Amino acid sequence: MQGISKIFPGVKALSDVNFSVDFGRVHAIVGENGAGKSTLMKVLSGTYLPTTGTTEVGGVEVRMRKPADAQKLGIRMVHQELNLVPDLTVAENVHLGRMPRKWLLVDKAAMVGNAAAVLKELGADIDPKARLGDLSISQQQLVEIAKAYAANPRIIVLDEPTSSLSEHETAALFRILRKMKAQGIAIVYISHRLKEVLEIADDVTILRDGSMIESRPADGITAAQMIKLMVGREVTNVFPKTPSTIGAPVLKVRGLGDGVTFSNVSFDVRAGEILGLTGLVGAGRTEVAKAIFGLSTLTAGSIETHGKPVTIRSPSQAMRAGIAYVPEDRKGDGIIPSMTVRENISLPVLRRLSRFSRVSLSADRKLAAKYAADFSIVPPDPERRINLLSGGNQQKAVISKWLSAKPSVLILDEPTRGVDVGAKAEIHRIIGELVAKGMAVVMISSELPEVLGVCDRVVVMRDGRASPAIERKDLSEERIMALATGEETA
Amino acid sequence: MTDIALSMQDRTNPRFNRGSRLVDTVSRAGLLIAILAVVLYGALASPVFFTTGNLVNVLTSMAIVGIVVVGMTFVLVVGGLADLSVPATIACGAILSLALQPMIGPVPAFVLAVALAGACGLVNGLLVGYVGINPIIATLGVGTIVLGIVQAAVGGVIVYGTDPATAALVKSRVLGIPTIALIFLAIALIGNFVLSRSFWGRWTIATGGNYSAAEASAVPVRAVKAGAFIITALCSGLSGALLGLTLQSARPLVGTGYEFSAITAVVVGGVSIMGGFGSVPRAIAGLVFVQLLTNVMVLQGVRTPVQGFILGLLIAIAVALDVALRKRGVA
Amino acid sequence: MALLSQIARYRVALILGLTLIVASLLVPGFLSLTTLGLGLDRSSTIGIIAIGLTVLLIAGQIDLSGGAVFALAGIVSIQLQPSLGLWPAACVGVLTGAAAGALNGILSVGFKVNSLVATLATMLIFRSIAHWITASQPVSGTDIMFSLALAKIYFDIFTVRSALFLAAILLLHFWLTRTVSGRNLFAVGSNAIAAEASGISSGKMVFLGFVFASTLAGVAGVLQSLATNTGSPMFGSELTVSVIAAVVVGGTRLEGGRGSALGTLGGVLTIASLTTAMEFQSVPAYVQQVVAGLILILLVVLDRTVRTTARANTRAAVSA
Amino acid sequence: KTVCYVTAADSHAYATPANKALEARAKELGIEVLGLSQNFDVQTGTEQLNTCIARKADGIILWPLDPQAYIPALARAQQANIPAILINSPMSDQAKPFIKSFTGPDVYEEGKMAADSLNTALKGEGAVIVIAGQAGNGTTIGRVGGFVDHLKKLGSKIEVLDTVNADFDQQKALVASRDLITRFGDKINGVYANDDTMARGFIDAWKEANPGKPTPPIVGINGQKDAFESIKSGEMYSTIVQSPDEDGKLAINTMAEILDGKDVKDRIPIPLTVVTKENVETTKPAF
Ligand SMILES: Nc1ncnc2c1ncn2[C@@H]1O[C@H](COP(=O)(O)OP(=O)(O)OP(=O)(O)O)[C@@H](O)[C@H]1O
Ligand SMILES: Nc1ncnc2c1ncn2[C@@H]1O[C@H](COP(=O)(O)OP(=O)(O)OP(=O)(O)O)[C@@H](O)[C@H]1O
Ligand SMILES: [Mg+2]
Ligand SMILES: [Mg+2]
Repeated sequence: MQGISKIFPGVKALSDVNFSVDFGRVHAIVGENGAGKSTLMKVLSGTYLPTTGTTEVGGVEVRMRKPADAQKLGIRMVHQELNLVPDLTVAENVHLGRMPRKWLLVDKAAMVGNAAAVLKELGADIDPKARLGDLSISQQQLVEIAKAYAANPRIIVLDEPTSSLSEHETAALFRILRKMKAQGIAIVYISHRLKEVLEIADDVTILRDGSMIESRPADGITAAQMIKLMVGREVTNVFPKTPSTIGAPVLKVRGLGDGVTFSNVSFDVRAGEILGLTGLVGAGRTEVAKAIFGLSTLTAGSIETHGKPVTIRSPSQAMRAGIAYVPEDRKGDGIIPSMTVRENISLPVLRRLSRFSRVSLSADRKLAAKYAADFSIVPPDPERRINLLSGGNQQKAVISKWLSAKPSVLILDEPTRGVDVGAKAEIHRIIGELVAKGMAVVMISSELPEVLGVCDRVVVMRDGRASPAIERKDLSEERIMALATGEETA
Repeated sequence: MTDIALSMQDRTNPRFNRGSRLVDTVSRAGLLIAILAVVLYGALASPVFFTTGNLVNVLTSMAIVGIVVVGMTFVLVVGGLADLSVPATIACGAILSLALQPMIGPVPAFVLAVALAGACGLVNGLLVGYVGINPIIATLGVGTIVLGIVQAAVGGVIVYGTDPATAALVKSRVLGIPTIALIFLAIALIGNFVLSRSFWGRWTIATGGNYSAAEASAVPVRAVKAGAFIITALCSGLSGALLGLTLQSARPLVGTGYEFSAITAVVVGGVSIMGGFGSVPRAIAGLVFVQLLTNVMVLQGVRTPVQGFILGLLIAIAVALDVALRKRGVA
Repeated sequence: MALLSQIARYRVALILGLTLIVASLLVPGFLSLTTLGLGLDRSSTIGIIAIGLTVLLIAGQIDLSGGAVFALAGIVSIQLQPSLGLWPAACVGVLTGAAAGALNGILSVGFKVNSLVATLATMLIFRSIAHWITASQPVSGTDIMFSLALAKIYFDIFTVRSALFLAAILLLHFWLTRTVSGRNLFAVGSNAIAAEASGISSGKMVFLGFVFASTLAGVAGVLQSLATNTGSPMFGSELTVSVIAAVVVGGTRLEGGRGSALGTLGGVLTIASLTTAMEFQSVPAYVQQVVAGLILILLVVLDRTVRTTARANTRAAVSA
Repeated sequence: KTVCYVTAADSHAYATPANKALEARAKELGIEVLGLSQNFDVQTGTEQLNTCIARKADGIILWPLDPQAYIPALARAQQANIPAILINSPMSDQAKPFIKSFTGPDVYEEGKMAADSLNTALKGEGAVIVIAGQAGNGTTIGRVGGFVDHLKKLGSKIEVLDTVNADFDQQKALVASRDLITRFGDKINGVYANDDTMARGFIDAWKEANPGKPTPPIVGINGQKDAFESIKSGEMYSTIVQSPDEDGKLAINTMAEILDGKDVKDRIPIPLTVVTKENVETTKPAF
């Protein structure tokens, strides 16, 4: 790809980027949120037409107007956001756009058999006949990968494929990637997990602010170097641990169950503490968090805040009890895309900002300005529509939104998923400052280094059940994995 | 760490600008220009267009459907697609406000009529907001049922007014402005306050913009969604009651067609049917445009089918233009 | 729970069966071949339009202009009879429907106008044209005998129209469940972006969906006009609502991605037999309205509640 | 005996009393009536005729909303040996072989009477506006057609300024009249409204625009109570009484005769009375 530029209204997402990937190699693209990684790959896969620039495949210049054009050339992309059809079956999704035919009809048997084989190879235990919408996000992510893989591509682009995968599944994915590499397939791999990049990549390209900074073989590059190139300066500690004094329990849950996905979940969170909630994908962490926050219903158990029992049936009750929740699916549950950053931030506290039901604009502006500055949201313009921000900045705005409600317990569900290192460090800094001020934080994360880095205690979930909390001093990657996979029963 | 924060802050990058504002202004101005064009054409083409009498007529004709438009704006903004039960709630307001007069007096009849219309809205709201049924289906069903009940209740005939004083009141003028137009103005002001200034309005926009995110932001989404339908029903109940009092007679089918007129106005005003965006002034600008255009066409003696044709074409063009503009602004 | 979800799954068949049983018990003379044949015939107008709408709804779009296209196509097919002859005129009528659909498609695919608004606009336009070209007077055809032949009942139950409808439903069923383009249609309606990203041209499918829907509305209109030897700008004004109701009662989702031909058949037959039964008893129209409205809402509510609980169940099964 | 009665609507100012009268009279005659309402939709009506045939009714009374569309269904009824008559509105000549009789007012005739009346009021000259019913509706077509044709036949110098459709709706008539009054102002010498409800709409608009100024001569149709009041107060010039009671009764009486095997005339009109200030005190309003 030569001289690729892409201008969105209001944003120049890419300027004059040159990028090339060789057959039989894994080429990683790294960069901060909004650096333009996804946009570049969407150009390659025919989703976007570049404003300027040309693309060559196998030495021939090609012009792709729609994804189908790219697919004809053997280019397949696993999108950062799930791109599946909830109302079709898993097998149909895997073969979407290229279902096998027998005469005029769909060859169902071939389709199901093929899907089952691919899924098995990926190590995913998913019924090909299940309706896709009934699967969890991570299972859907696996289907998405299976879909690209099953198409026998010549070039495959994976945009953050592991953000919702467990280490297990990641390992299975890497096995497949190596196999594909051996078959001479060109692989583009985008990830914010630099460890993965180091593990799998042959070449690395670093993007910053829509421009290519460097493209080089991965041999000999270190994470620190990459980070420096990504953010333009040195970053020392990726997972800082701010010391804080731990106080009395703020949130106590006992024997929670929803009758479907989890049961008998109990834990405490104390003031000034970060409690990690980890486990394999689909262990039920999100469901627990949603239930505590009143987004789904509990069938068993009790919740106490500050020693007082509370009933929570809706988010506003949870908010009154001092609980806040930053959801996992930022695009789906986090932001109101049509509203400005300011309007997003003040949403939960509108009533407080209102007199005689009129929202005080000055109070509203003050609030937004404060958080925009505190969290250095880029661009620092609260009147900008939030969907024009990059993922990391959106995440900061969502966290600000909940801090504006002044909660005593903050539940963060995968707060740094798909967020670049810079923004990640900053989110960690913000969390650190919050606990230092005495807030109790529950952090759901699948990224073990992160969990080990910032949490004071960790609860591991497996199959809808929670282990007792493990103190920081007893934590190790092996221990958590053992609990998460059921090799050790606590 | 702080150096990152700092450097990110001074990244006031030329890559970013505010695309959306510009488009907003353009699309708003577009409608104003269109209105001006119609006014200009009207003034040139018809000597009577610019008479007070004619403009007052336009205002009066606008009032009844205008009140419904205010409500319908909420439905569209909250992402409720459309309220098709408007004809039924209008009939409810018109018939009850007249039929109950002899029994309980004009004022209680009026209040009760509007309240009962609101109750229909409550049913819509419960079905859409709490049960989660598609608004088109829910309001279609409820509308059919309510209209059926209303017809059964009056035995299917016309109900006449018994208190001419009330008719005189709604037909009166204050400083040359028809009372009914003033009522419309008041409703519009209230509607605008609620949608654009109050927390409820912000909630409405948020719910329409992204339902689950609003829910996860402690917005009582179900109530907000239901609320939009109740507001619309109250508005159309009020509109129906006023209609009944002006005409001093009401049939079950008085409200036919008002739902489409209201949706047309709101949509021409550039309020997105997908929700999350829109305001009462915009919707009213759409209404003013449609009404003025119709008025000019009538004054020019354009035949009814041709009027319908032009109106249909206009809706299509207005919305297509709006979409095009918006796409250029924000993808 | 399992029972409930079975009920939900076959609810259209159940309601239909229930209606038939109750009607045949309460209404004397209801259970006869003639009634069945007439019931089928009455379903076929709504039914043919419903086939088109089912496809369009699955693709995630809606069409409010069906009733107007119905009238317009009929008028065209009648007005052109003297100059073109009966069959060519009928063809032009159907083509008018297709052209109307193309306009809908261009508006909503090309100009990205929401289909609810786009077809609201074209509904006004088509209806106006119908009034315009007829000067608001009904027009009549040249050959009344042909109408009489068209209304003839074969084998005691089928008219030409109802046989056509049933055949079309079967074809639709086959197409939706078995063919690649049928499955792609569901993909487009369920998640257009994903479909597009997988190389399915969703714009084209939606466009064709509009053309299909309006063509069928045109077919129904032409058949109706031929059967009554009349084209009238007033025809079909009440039709759109009944068709939407029938399709939705049949379990097709307005938001797209879900629906079935047999469901639509069930929905259409349910509404027709309900109406016929109530007419047999001379139930006032407004009571009929109330009943129809209640059934519509009840079925949709049932669908809604059962589906959420069923979802929870499959989820439990998946995670187990 | 059972008679199937396919009426225009069961919730309508004129149709409802007509239906009631028909049913009451049927009870006296010992005839069972199976009432079906088309709700103003021709499509529904043609299907309901099929229901009547399936129900094996002994006779069919049809309120046609279209001059043609019912013919195949009527033919089918004839095949099934079910006699059919029309109430209220006529159909085209092609329908003649399939029906025994048509009872009811002649809407075309009403248009002619209205033309006479307005011609008299204006002494044969001036400019008028026509407020018509729903476009495409049979009654509208008849009432407008009769009016226009008869004016021509009379050789009247009355000029029709404009014809607007107000769908038999008072509010629509009000809105349309406002615009017409703005547009033509004093040029309007007279008004013909297809029914009294719409005439009412014009009167209200006139009073709004010209408070205190007398209305031009207005001719309506139907003979509603409030039209009688308007005639008394001079706001309206005339109306034509067409009694829904008579309409209903006449139809069922005719059907009873057919069922008894008697021959009936193929056109049985109900009396139409033009009501002006002269006879308003002595005439009974239609409803
Ligand atoms: N459809 C769009 N319309 C407008 N702006 C867009 C659009 N898509 C992306 N952008 C903007 O383009 C820039 C690059 O975005 P892109 O998604 O390519 O970043 P990324 O490197 O993939 O980031 P992340 O790591 O968060 O996924 C960002 O500023 C983003 O806000
Ligand atoms: N949208 C959904 N539809 C169906 N089942 C779901 C859905 N979301 C979660 N589940 C099921 O609920 C269980 C718990 O999922 P949950 O999302 O709470 O897990 P998690 O530990 O948060 O994992 P993740 O990393 O995916 O967020 C899983 O077994 C999954 O199958
Ligand atoms: Mg990205
Ligand atoms: Mg989760």
